[in-house]
Amino acid sequence: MNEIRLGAIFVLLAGGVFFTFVSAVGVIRLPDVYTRAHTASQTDTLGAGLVVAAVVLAYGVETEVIKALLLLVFIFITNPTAAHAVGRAAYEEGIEPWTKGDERR
Amino acid sequence: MSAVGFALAGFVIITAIATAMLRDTLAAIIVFAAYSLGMALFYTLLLAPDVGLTEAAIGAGVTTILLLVTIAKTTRPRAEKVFTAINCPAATLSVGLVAVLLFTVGSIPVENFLGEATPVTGAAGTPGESVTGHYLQSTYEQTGVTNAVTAVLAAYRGFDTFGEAVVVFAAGVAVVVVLHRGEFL
Amino acid sequence: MSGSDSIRPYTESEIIMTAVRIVAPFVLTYGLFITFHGADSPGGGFQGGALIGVVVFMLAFAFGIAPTREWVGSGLMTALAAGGVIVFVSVGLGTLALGGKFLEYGLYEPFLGPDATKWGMEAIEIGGVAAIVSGVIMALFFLTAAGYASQGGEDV
Amino acid sequence: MADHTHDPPPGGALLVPVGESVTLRQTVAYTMEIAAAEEISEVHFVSPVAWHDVGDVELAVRERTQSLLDRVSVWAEEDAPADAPTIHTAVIGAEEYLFSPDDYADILARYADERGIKRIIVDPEYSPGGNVPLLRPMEVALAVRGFDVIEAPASRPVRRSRLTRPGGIAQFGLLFGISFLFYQLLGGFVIVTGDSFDFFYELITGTITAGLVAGALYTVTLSNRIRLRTLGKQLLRLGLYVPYLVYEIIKSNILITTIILHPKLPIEPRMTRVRSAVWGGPALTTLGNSITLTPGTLTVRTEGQDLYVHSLFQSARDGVADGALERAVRFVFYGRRAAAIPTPRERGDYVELQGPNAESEPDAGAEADVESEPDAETEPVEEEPK
Repeated sequence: MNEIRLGAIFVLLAGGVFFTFVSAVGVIRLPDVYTRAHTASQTDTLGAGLVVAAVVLAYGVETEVIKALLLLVFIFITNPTAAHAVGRAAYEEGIEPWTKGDERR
Repeated sequence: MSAVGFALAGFVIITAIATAMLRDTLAAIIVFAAYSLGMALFYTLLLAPDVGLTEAAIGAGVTTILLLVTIAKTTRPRAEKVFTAINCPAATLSVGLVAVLLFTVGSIPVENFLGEATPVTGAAGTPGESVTGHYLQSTYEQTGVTNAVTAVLAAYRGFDTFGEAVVVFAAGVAVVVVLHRGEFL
Repeated sequence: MSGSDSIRPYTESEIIMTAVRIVAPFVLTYGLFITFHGADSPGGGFQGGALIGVVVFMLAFAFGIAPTREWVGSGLMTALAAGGVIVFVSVGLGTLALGGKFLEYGLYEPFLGPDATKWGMEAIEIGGVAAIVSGVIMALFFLTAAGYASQGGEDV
Repeated sequence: MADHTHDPPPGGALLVPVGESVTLRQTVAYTMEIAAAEEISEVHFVSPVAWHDVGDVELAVRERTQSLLDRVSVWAEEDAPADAPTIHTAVIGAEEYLFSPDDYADILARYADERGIKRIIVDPEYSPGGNVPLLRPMEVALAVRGFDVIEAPASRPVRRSRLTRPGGIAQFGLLFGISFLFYQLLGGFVIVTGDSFDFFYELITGTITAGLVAGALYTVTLSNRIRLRTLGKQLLRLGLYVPYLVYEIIKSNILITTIILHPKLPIEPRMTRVRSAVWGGPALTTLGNSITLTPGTLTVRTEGQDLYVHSLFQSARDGVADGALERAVRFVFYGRRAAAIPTPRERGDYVELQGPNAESEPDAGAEADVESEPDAETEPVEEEPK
């Protein structure tokens, strides 16, 4: 039982790290501010979610679990809002989104 | 220190150098926020969550916002180059100063002229150790408070904290004076 | 941007405003929690005060700096910053008046019971440090955002 | 400090520094109004240009500035009164390195002094150094040099909801309860498990905190339109919605991961506009943030019920056009019957602003016509200068 739990925690943590890493790769590879805002916030959300899930599993039933879940709730509210704020600021500045065939990187 | 600690230390040092060297003020501010976040994690790793919390709230949060508002109100100098040139004498002086401080405050064990290793501050048998131990042992019975950091701040070093709080207040008043405003608005 | 005859109005984002409306009370509660629990867990007046100030920053970014400044009011910031210093000094001088040393909380035991030291520290953390820090942080933000007074620059 | 090398023109003269700005047209109109009212004989539109860009870029900058000035003089002639003042345009600062507000003020002051101009009108949105905000320091610097600086009353209108809304005891009570509960949650419910000191301490500090939070924010956080029954039902349905959202997030996360790690990076980003069938802050925010949370789509701007969604690839766009999330959000906020609704594409509420299917001006992505009509369903808005 304990081994299964440990394995699950490991898998969740690895998944979280993987998605966070992919998001970092995306920020470097994607061409403009809008597409980068996509990956910077979104892949992060799942990464953080998986890590919090690992924390929940590691603690078992305690008040810390409620706090971890609350953390997840706030990430889900604030993370997309931050991405939206970035995209919006770019749009207000009049930055045109990159389209296919545009050489600008 | 663990591998995570070394990685964090490297991150903090790189961001600190980048902050000093970037010519674009906005970029420097953003890197500085990353530096503060790294420092906050570092403090937490070194079991000083109080300091970590302060660093995260003040360093990464408030300072960044205040600096951003400042460049929004004044100028953001444009830069032709990404990095500023290193001022070699100044850099040498800073590194030398840091090295001297590290040895004198006892962060690094060195051999003195008798060939004995000078103890690191806070290590067993040094005065630092006895003070730390004293606080950790007697804080609860003397003050009834379990967080020794708060006890040191508010009780043992209460007068210092008072001075610190007045400095914060004075900083606010100074900004009022500098901006020629008659009131806190 | 071409010189179009009509100007596109600057609309604050509904999403940001609503998110801030939802998150603000939780951040404020957390800031006060940290302030009140500095004695037993990580935290204290500096950290809590900073978080309390940050709530105002959040509102200012979502709803505009000028309306938020009006909503907060200069009186509150002055009261917090100056009042904090007064509270801190009073607690310290109180012990002097009782014949002890500056901030010798133990002397409050006749009034506050056996936990007098703890209550005294709470008083300076909450009434003193947290108030000063939150008041000064808000004031610094609004002052910097408003710029020089000599140009009559009130619009932000 | 203005030493006059020339006599001022008989009717007086105005100097207007110009550059790309949203309120340039209004500033020109205002200047000509002043000129007409006070019978000014000369108006100078001057564009300070910093030659940071060396080499072949310089020519492009010069041409762009010249065409801007041409446009300005055309506008000025449109607005000119019968006895028109002479209009001069000039590019200045070409040979200098302009950096600080003082540099800009210096060259403007030199230009003005050479022609005996005493009054300067500035455009409130004008920022000489591109995205470098210099205006206020520059105004101060000019005023210090003894000029009469007027800020044109042109401003970009700002529409925003009020910070506070009317609220009563119900809002206060609800927020008090939420805050108190959250406070105890943070404390790990020591109020229940701890000793008597803990009980009193948590009770007292919790009450103070909740009182402060509710007192400070009850008009900010909650509107007077809340009804507890509706709110409870909505929260319950939100509980059903979250697993669905998480499923969607995981699904599209895997998709976007393959795309990011794909060597060819097969993306086709495009801006789209969806007129969503939800209204009010919370519902719109839930929808907008759900769209952002689902990788591949990013809510960039909201205008009333219009959501400007930037999407990374076609299947993400189809998801928005088919309105699955919209339907789910309608279910959360208005109940099951409201969920049955045609998709945005069927309603004709889905528009691609870029790409082959682009609706209007193909290259106008960022500056597409986004004129807003005041919307009946949005929050009360107020007009105020930025």
